[in-house]
Amino acid sequence: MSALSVRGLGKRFGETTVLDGVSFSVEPGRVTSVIGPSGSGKSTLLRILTGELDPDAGSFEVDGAPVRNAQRPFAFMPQRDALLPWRRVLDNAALGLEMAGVPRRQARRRASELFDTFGIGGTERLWPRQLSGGMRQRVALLRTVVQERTMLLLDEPFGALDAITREQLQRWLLGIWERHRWSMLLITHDIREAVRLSDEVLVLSAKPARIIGRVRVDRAIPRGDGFVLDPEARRLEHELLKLLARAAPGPGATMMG
Amino acid sequence: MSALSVRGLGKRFGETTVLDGVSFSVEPGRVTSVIGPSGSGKSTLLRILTGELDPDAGSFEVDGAPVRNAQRPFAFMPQRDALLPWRRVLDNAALGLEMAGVPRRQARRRASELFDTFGIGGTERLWPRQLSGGMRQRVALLRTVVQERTMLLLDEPFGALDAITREQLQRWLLGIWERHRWSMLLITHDIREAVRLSDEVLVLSAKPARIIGRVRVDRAIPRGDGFVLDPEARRLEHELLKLLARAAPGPGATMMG
Amino acid sequence: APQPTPESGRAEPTRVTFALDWAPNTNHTGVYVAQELGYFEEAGLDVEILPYASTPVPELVSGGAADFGIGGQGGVQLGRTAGLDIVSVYRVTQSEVGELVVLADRDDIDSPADLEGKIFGGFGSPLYRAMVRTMIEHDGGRGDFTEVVLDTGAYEALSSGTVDFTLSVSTWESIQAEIEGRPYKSFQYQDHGMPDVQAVGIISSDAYLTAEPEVARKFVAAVQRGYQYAADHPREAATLLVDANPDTLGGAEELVTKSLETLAKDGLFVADGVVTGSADPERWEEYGAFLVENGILVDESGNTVTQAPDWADYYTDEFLDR
Amino acid sequence: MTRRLRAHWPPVAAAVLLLGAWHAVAVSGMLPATVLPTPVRVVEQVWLQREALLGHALPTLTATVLGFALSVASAVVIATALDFSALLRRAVLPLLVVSQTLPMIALAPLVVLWFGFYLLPKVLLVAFLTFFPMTISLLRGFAAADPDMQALLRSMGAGRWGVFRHVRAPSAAPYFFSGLRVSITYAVVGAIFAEYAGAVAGLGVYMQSAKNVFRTDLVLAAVLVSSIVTLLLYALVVALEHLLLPWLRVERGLP
Amino acid sequence: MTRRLRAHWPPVAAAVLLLGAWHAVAVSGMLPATVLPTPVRVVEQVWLQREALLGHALPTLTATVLGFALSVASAVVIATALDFSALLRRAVLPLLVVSQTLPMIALAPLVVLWFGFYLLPKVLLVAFLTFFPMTISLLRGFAAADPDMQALLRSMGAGRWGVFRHVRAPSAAPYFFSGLRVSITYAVVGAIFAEYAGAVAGLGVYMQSAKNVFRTDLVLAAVLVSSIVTLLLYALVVALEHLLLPWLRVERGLP
Ligand SMILES: Nc1ncnc2c1ncn2[C@@H]1O[C@H](COP(=O)(O)OP(=O)(O)OP(=O)(O)O)[C@@H](O)[C@H]1O
Ligand SMILES: Nc1ncnc2c1ncn2[C@@H]1O[C@H](COP(=O)(O)OP(=O)(O)OP(=O)(O)O)[C@@H](O)[C@H]1O
Ligand SMILES: O=C([O-])O
Ligand SMILES: [Mg+2]
Ligand SMILES: [Mg+2]
Repeated sequence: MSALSVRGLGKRFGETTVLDGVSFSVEPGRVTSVIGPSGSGKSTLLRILTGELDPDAGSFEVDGAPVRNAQRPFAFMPQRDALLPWRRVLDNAALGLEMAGVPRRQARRRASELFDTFGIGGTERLWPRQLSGGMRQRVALLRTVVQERTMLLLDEPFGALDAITREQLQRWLLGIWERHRWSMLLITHDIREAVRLSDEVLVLSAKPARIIGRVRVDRAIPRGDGFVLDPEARRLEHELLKLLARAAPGPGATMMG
Repeated sequence: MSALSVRGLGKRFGETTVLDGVSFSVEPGRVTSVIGPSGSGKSTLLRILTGELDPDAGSFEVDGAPVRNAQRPFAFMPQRDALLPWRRVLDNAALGLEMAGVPRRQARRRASELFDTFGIGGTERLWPRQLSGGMRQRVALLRTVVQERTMLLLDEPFGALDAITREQLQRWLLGIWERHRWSMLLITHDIREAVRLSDEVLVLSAKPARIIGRVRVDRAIPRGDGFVLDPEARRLEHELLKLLARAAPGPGATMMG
Repeated sequence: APQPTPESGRAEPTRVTFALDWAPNTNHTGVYVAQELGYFEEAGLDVEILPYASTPVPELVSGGAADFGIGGQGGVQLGRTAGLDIVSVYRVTQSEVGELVVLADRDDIDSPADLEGKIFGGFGSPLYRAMVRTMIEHDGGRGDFTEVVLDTGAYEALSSGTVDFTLSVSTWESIQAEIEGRPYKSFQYQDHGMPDVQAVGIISSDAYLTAEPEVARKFVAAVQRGYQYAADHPREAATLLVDANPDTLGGAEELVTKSLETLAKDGLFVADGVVTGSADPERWEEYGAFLVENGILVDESGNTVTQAPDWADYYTDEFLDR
Repeated sequence: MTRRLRAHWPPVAAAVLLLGAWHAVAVSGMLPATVLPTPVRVVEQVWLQREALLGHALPTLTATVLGFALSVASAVVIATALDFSALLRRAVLPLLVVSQTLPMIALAPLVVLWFGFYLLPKVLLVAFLTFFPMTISLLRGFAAADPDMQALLRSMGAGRWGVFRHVRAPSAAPYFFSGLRVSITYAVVGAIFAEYAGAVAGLGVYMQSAKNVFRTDLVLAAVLVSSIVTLLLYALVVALEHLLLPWLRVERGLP
Repeated sequence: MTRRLRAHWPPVAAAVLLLGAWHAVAVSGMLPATVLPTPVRVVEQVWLQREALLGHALPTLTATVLGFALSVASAVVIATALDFSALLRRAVLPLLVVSQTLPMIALAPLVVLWFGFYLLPKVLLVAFLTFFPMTISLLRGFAAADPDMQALLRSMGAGRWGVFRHVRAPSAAPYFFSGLRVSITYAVVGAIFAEYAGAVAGLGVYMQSAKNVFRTDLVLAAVLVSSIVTLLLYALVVALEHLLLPWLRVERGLP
């Protein structure tokens, strides 16, 4: 039984079809990444899974059953961080736990334990507006993973981070995945990141988005220190880049202006 | 005479020192990139240059003279896109031109000519909230470059883009730079991007930020098709990565969780 | 409901509420005198004087929010016909106290006929409109004029010349105008075709009077004593009235005294040959006829009344001390 | 059920419920008919007195509309001026607050004395009684503008006026319309109030006359007319907002 | 100049200017002293009548504070209920608008008939006259909530109440306070208005009595007292906002 199985999802906004029959599944304890051109419908896909949007076609099941609202077992990290301006950074980070019924004190304590790991120690009492873009993103990620849900939906979790911080957080995520074996659906625009973190990478085409490629990544590939030099990983990256180039919309040709 | 010369800039927020004596200059028609750990003060630096923040120490000159407000010759792209929700996408893209006194019709026409190049053709009449994250970023970039100012200040212009779109826009930017020879100050968290687009790359340390490294990038290095395979470019990337690792703040060691 | 009052007066006094029609003024003197000199207390009554409310007193009394209240003849005739449960139990003034006034220096106005086409600083009442029209017609005019509804601002409007005439209480505003050295020129309604009226009075409701005839008798008698005292001792009564209302009347001693002297001597509080506070059936008939003729009266269902009701139902002397 | 019907039944149902309750109280005998007539009777009177009511509604409507136009204009001008100068704001805002604390019931007669009985004092009073919610809302809305957007505009060489026009003013729009809804609701009441203080015609004059002869049914007939007028004006404001701020629905994730 | 002085001189200067103008008109003879006394005389009277004024100010203040508390509570409850149910909103909002269109000057008498002369009718009238700006502001503020944040909360398993509490309500806070500023300004005026309709004590009663004996100076003395009371309450609201919404200043890029 899949942790998540999506069948024939379709979504239109007015005249524009954004998703056009997207089907895939995420096996329990596995990581699936979605890459695709900007504007293809990746975030829309997640917004359907979280119940924010209703699909125009298709359906999906979690652990083999359709979900009812308020019962979704996801922890979701939106692309724009959606930090609440009226909560201090620590309270933002603890929000998911609080919503899950964890008492406030305890939620804050659990969230605060991760602040140093995420490189944002010392910002607990600041307001979100006082953080840099990358710091906001890290708070949003922290808020998501600290919930310890069995399935994570992450929309470009490392998009605003420098290479070093990104590397550190990727490794941290790999480590925590090793321990908890959460299922994950990860949206990213970084091919290398997709390969490194996933068991499977899906490639979406440009709008209207269909899945135009699936690449399995063997768990045997080293994800830690050896990753950058692994030839199989490089091969997969190259394959994905080609798929992505095919996925891209037309006007690229006119771009050399 | 430098296009921009910054001397000993310092900035504090309350107790925290963010910038601590930052000095550098951008030569006319040259591109300088700034990389550094997330939260080090890169955006703060730009916010001082645009006059949004006042520095606590130091000063800067443009074309050899101190600037007075409202006279800055910059076109600025902020990290969070700052699209105006009450303007349609096209009107957002034309905003900078309008502010510079270009008649509305003409401003819209000039902006609209770039929409296809930026891969956002067809979104002109949408509202910003109807765009994807990467599309918003492209509108913000378009809004900036269409102004054709002699100096561009770009805060992570490609952060939310997929590999292909990013590649396309980088090439487009290189092309337009070839033609106009604008001066540019570019903030990025992508080391490869920094090397590819710049004449010089500055590395900021973690907060309190100082410049802990400068790397010159020879114009002889191919920036187009040959770039990915150029060994000198790879060497510079490696050097920058090492500098960045040194710049990173402490807690990285505890991150392997 | 009020407690029956034991004759001894030692037990709890009976509570009675009395509603004023306006801020305390000399029309209310008898009630305050009765209060200050202990007439109510002697009668075993604990009277609470309710201040002016924008709610018309007839509605307060009819609705049971007050047991008694100030209410003149015209109001009773209009209100009871319209279905309000009110009845006149005491007449404070035996005749009209209102008058039509213009500024004394208006040489162009010598009689109500000269008011033709002029501006009336009015109160939004069809009764007053009919009155003004009657006066102008009586003096040979057509009765055309413009009414501006000004309510309390009418006197300022008159003195600043923005209206040409208004209606004034001869024992209050007119005296104030004199004190301020800008006296009015006045026209008495009765001199210009209007029937006389017992302008100020006290009302209660059939419901209350049926339930508490004894309390009513004591209350009306005490009030009657109060007004009699005021008629006999206007200066002392003035002092009592001011003392009872230091916040509002303190500083207006001259106005109050002059007003009370007028009310005492001009046959207003008391008149020769009649029991103080009694009703004058003739005035009720004549004024009632005027109301019917001018189509001012409406019945409970809002239809204009064309046939005069039996006015004797509208007032009673039953509670007076004869 | 047609869509139109579906959209309209809740307010209609609520209104019917309320009228039913009113009717029940009116016929219960708790209050005499002179104090509380039945709704049927009131509607009847609106029809019977339609000419008089129309004749009195027109001056009230004129005063309302002119006064409100003046009010909106003043609110915009004042709030803009105060937004531009912190000094002015500190100096004038307390005075504006004080101005709203003046009990008009005591001062309205003076206004009438100064400006006569016709249109002018009514217009002024309506403007005076309604400009405040809009001014406060506008000031709050200006202040709610995103600092990032303002910084962007300044970086483009926009002066204070440019920033105001392109960021602060649009940011204030939703606030402004919330003030507008409150104000338009007060405008008709304000005009009627002004008529109580001094007027030759208008619903306020009509109410006062009716009240003086204990015709509560006519008072309520005039109240009914004034309510309908206000509701129409309110609906106009809502429609205007829809028309002028198309982006707001998108911002809020509405279809 | 000390900082405190610098912060306070603009309103003081403006007030002085205004008082100067008033004085000039008063002594010019344009209006008789009975219609417009000098400010000095009014202040003098405030001092001379301080006991009476205090005695009348207390009931007014009590009615204001209680009525306003009721008003805030009703506004919050009503707006919350309407936010939760679109059906209710469509049904009830027009009625609320209608309720505000009822000219209280015509209906206040009923309130006195039903609730008597003491505290209750005043409290009810104050609440009735002031709850509307807050209700409208709250509704607008709820609607202004960011859809992304709401979606996030829902994704966390928050129900409608959780989303309301953690996103919609805080989003409405700045709107609410703008409604609050308007409402508190109307509260004292509302209490005085209620006293005109019927009360045993209060500044409204005092004004009416003073007017009856042609003492404009005393009327204005009472007006002055009521203005000061309102200003203090307004300042309290501003301070409260500062205290309760610390994040707002940060959001707006203020130090
Ligand atoms: N208004 C403020 N108050 C307090 N601290 C602030 C404020 N604005 C920024 N900071 C702090 O200044 C530091 C630098 O922020 P800045 O946005 O310049 O970082 P950055 O280098 O651009 O990071 P990123 O790569 O994540 O965008 C951060 O630690 C941030 O918390
Ligand atoms: N409310 C809306 N109305 C109309 N179009 C919309 C709306 N929301 C999204 N879209 C469109 O749907 C498409 C997909 O958007 P989505 O955010 O899913 O893209 P994405 O794949 O996440 O892109 P990115 O990588 O840039 O984040 C875009 O073309 C966008 O313009
Ligand atoms: O102030 C009024 O409600 O008329
Ligand atoms: Mg996206
Ligand atoms: Mg930054």
